[in-house]
Amino acid sequence: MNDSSLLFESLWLMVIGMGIVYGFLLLLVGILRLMSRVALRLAPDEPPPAPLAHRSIGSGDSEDLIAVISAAIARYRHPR
Amino acid sequence: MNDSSLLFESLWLMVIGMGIVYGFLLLLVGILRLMSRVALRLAPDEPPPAPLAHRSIGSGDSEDLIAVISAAIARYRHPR
Amino acid sequence: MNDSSLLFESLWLMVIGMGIVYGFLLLLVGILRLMSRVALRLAPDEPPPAPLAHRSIGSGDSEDLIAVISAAIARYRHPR
Amino acid sequence: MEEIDKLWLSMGIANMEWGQVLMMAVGCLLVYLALVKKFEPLLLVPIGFGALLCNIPVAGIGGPDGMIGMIYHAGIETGIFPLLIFMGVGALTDFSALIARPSTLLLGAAAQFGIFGTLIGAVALNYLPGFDFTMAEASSIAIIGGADGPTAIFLASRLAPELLGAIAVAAYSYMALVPIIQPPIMRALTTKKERAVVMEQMRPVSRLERILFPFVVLILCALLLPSAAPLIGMLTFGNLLREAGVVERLSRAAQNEIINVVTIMLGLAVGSKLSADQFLQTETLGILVLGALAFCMGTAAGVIMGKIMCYATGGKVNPLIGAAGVSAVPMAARVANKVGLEENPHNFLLMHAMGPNVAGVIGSAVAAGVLLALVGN
Amino acid sequence: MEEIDKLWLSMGIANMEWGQVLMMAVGCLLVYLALVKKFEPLLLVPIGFGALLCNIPVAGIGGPDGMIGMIYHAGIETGIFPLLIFMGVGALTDFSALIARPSTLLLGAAAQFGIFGTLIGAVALNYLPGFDFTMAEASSIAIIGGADGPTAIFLASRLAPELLGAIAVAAYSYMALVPIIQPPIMRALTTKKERAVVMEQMRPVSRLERILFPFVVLILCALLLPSAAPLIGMLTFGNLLREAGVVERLSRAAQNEIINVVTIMLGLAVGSKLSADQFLQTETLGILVLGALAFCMGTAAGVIMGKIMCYATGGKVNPLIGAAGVSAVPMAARVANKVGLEENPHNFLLMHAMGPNVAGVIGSAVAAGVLLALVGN
Amino acid sequence: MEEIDKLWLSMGIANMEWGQVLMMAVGCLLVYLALVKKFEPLLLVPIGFGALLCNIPVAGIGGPDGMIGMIYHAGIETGIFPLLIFMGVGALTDFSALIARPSTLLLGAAAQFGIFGTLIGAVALNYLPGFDFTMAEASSIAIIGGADGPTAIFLASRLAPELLGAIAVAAYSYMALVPIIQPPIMRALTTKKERAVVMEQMRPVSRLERILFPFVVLILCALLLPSAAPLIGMLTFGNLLREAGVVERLSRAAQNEIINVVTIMLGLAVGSKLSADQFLQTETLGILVLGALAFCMGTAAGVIMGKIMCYATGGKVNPLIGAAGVSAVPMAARVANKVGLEENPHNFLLMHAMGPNVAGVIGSAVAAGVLLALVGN
Ligand code: NA
Ligand code: NA
Ligand code: NA
Repeated sequence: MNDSSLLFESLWLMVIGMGIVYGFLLLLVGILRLMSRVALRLAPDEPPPAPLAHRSIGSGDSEDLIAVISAAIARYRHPR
Repeated sequence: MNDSSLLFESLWLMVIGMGIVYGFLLLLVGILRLMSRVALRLAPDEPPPAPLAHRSIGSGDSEDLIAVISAAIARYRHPR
Repeated sequence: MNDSSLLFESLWLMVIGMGIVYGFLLLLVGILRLMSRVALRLAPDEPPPAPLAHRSIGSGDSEDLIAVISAAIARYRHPR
Repeated sequence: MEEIDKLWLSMGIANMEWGQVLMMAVGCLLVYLALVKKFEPLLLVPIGFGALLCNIPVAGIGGPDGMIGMIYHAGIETGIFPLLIFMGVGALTDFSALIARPSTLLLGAAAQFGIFGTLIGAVALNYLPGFDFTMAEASSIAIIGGADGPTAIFLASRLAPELLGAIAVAAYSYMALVPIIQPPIMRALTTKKERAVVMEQMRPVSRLERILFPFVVLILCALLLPSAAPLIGMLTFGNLLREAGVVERLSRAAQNEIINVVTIMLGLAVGSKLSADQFLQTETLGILVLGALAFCMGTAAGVIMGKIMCYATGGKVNPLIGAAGVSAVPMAARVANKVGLEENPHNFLLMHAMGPNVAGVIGSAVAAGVLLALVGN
Repeated sequence: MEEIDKLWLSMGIANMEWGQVLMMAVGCLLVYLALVKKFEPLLLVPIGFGALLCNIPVAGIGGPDGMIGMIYHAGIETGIFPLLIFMGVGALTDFSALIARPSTLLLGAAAQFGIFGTLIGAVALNYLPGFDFTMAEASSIAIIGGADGPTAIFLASRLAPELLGAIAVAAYSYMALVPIIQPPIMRALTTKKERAVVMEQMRPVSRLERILFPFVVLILCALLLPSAAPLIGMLTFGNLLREAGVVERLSRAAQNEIINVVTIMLGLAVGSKLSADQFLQTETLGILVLGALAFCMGTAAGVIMGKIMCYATGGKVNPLIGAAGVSAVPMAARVANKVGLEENPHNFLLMHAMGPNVAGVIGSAVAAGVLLALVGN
Repeated sequence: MEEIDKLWLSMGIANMEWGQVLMMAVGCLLVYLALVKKFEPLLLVPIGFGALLCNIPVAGIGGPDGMIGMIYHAGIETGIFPLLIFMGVGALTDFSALIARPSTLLLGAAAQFGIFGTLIGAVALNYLPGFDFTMAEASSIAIIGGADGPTAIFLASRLAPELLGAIAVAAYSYMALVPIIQPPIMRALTTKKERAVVMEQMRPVSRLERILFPFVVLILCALLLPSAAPLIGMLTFGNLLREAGVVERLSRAAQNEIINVVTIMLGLAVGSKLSADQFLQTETLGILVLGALAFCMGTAAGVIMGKIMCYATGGKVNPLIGAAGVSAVPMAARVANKVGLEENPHNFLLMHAMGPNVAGVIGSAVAAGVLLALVGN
């Protein structure tokens, strides 16, 4: 590859590259805004450690675990 | 190996396995009792750090080391 | 190699070896004395952290870096 | 335009497979359980995140040239990581309660019924369609009943690496569920009077006994069951560093630096085994069910052995401490204490339950040694 | 006498080459810059001393059987060291400022012009005699503009290991020179009024947001740009350990033990690439010049993007914080703060500049992913 | 019943060899010496326990697939562990006393007679039946006289790995015995008046000198004796981290995390060389006797050099500090101090003895370099 085709390719890379960087980060801006909105709805008053600090293992957790994983396996093995 | 011979083998493994686990730990119970009796005789008053804390290198240690290792080598090379 | 030539060689090794050890460390004595003299001239009053603690990046550092490395590259590529 | 094509082909969405999406969800679920439900977070956070990372398409982070794949190869295939964690466990564990009352070892022995009973269960599952466990696989599943993470990972990495992910997840999940699984079984198998038994205070244990203990255990293991020697050896080595008193630097390194760093690496590496191919199989459901069974059987066997000892000693042993024989240190001992307090709010069983609890660690390692000796090639 | 001959031939002075002497001097210069000028001492002390060690004749410390050569092979060729450092960076970084004001990500995006502009510059240099960069080499040089050491080392070790030494030295040197390189550019491109803009206080960020953040970033990366997933993955994993709150032990290990030990090893190993053959080339001068250019372009692009955002928001954004988009955490944010204080001694921009600053880390990793996907084999 | 057979054949007692029992006893003896007699416990506890583990039959913990065997392969065969420990030693050592009075280097030089004298002794032993040391083996044995563990392990792993176990055990045992071996020799060779010499206070050493010191030593080593460069290089690198003042994180990592973790691994790995085949040989007795001889000769040579310097300086040097030239830091310096105090209870020689003490470390590394250059392939 000679120098000028390299130069052309590097210009092209810049266009694509900055496009992806901007595209990626713009998308991230949007998703982060969404995330914050959802998070504030889920934990509105924000007593920060509250939903996590007190050990609240309901008696159904064990079944939950199996139920969720079973569903995942079922979908995987019979995707349609 | 078909399923029922596997099942038989696993029953057999349980018998042997639990046998060894119990045997091992029963033996350990006995040896630990013996150990405690010996330890309490060796260090009866138990001023815990005493036998270990004060640096008591007798002048014969160097010879001790060689004597003990020599004996081991001798036994190894001429076992009978 | 038989035992006596080994013995001769080990005597020889001792002469050379101790010669190098002494030579090396004697040289080091001299160089360390020189180093101390130079160091005390460079930092005579020895307010120990002074020459190093205050961040003194002159504006020419970047050019310094390139200048010094350029000189090194030049010498390497055209040694004479 | 060729670049655009190349770029599109390098994107995740162009290569994402259905199973990868599901496994990334499983990874997130594990982190969720760890953070919100406090399921063994030290292990399940790295395992879950490792699963997330290793199921990213194209990147190949868990593959032979990826970082986590290389960590798996160096640390788990060799067995080094679980052994280093066992060293740390030894350095963190005080065996005094066991030395003061060696008979509690029998409670730790009984709880290993959880392992061997599950072995039969796993083999029996083969009668169902979709299950076809070999003896090595059944043994690896059974070790979940040991309620001891490093032992389970060590054994599974030797006998059935393809099941390692599911086994590790089941082992740590059920260890976290011990406060839910055990109490009903304990209450069902004991009478009110048995649960109220107050045990007499333990004698103090001398420093010399604590120093001799690792040697006694290791030498017995060397004589009888050398296949358990790597596990027992590192456990007792860590414990000797702890009790020696003159190697504080090394003891601290084993308890902190080494165990923390290795836990991160081990977790990520175990996560790399949570791939759709290996995890999203009917077998995994079997493993999860059998794992629960294993904990129940181990608990029941421990409590029953506790009842036998209670009877044999004329009521000096509270059968509840038998449940602590499954290991799951120190959770199971705390559960025994809590159930005991329900009956008599002044009866603290914690220290008494620590004996069977640490005995369970030794018992599981012994059981692992038996399986390695008889089932391993 | 044969011994004397053997001895003489084993001496350094009998084998010393001209280039080795120069490279030992370069090693000493790097340590000097690190100690006296405080140029990123944590990296440049080991790099400089590594160069000194690896250029000692005969000893072969950097060779395939030498200690540092083996460390290079195990840690840099595999990419593990920069990834572990990135995990530590994640565990040390608070992304709150970015979560509170996601739009600052655009400043981090703009600053990546430094990377792609430098790519064109490197290719353009090929018109001069003595330069013959391939696309892979030009990309590795361009990543200096990311102002992020581990990213630069990770990319260079993959695309152009022969340039790794010069690239790492340039990256860390210019990161240290950020307080000198940036202010003139920032002042030239902004008006007095723009520099005096006072930004409004940021909202507090909830714990849930901080925990979700790593997942959001990683999953987006997995979907769109899996080639960046190793870097982004370890960064977000470290950050999750930090924010989880339940894995303090692991978070501390990532922030201290792992990052400190790996920094020593990584520095020594990078130093081993400072050999005369590879470093004392005209290309190195090109790399140094391009590196300076990269920082200038990144800074300028960030500031210009800041001006655009200032205009778009009706003057709510101080354009100076755009300069922090080049990363060089936390140096560049401090520079933005300092230049802002010159205009208005009560206007503290530090927290506002942290957003683009950490956004720059993500932006550079994304850019590295693009280069890996398009230029890598 | 086949299982029972398989089980019996997997038991330790069915496979235990006579030599393994003896070596397990030797391992216990080493731990006993470490714990009760306080013989260098940081090394002898892991070495002794490693010997115990590696002599367990069947388990193969020290074999090529065993954990400790793999650690040996990765850390000792490569030389990395002793070098990392040397880095830690450098980070822990204050060379001020040596910089203030460089002439004490000559005391460190003289003490290396212990190495070369022992070399002759080892070769002379070949005249006895049962001994047949090659030059490489004799050199490895001789290095015990350097009284420096990592140097001895580094050299032995290169020249005579089959003797490594015995050499490491002898080196650390005699280092622990320094308080017993040295005083009689010191008293026999000095007059009452010499032992009472009060030395003048040392000048303070500037920070610049302490920073330049590692470079001076390393560059001299690079010019003259590159075969010693790995050892001297890591020692001076560690010392630079210590004195730099701007890399506290790295200095702490070298002084704590790295040295502690590596000490555990190195000890276990050295222990794996304590096998019956390699240790229970007549040669081992020779090594133990020669090791004692080496320490005696080194001490004597150091004291005699001290007398010469005392005479040359008109009585300004107390010859007792010459004994500290054997290294065994800081034990030998404390011994010199103690013997001095016996004569004059107000004459504290400790700081004065630190100069020759650390000089001995450099001297031994130089001597190791000579042996590697002339005897190594
Ligand atoms: Na257990
Ligand atoms: Na950046
Ligand atoms: Na020495």
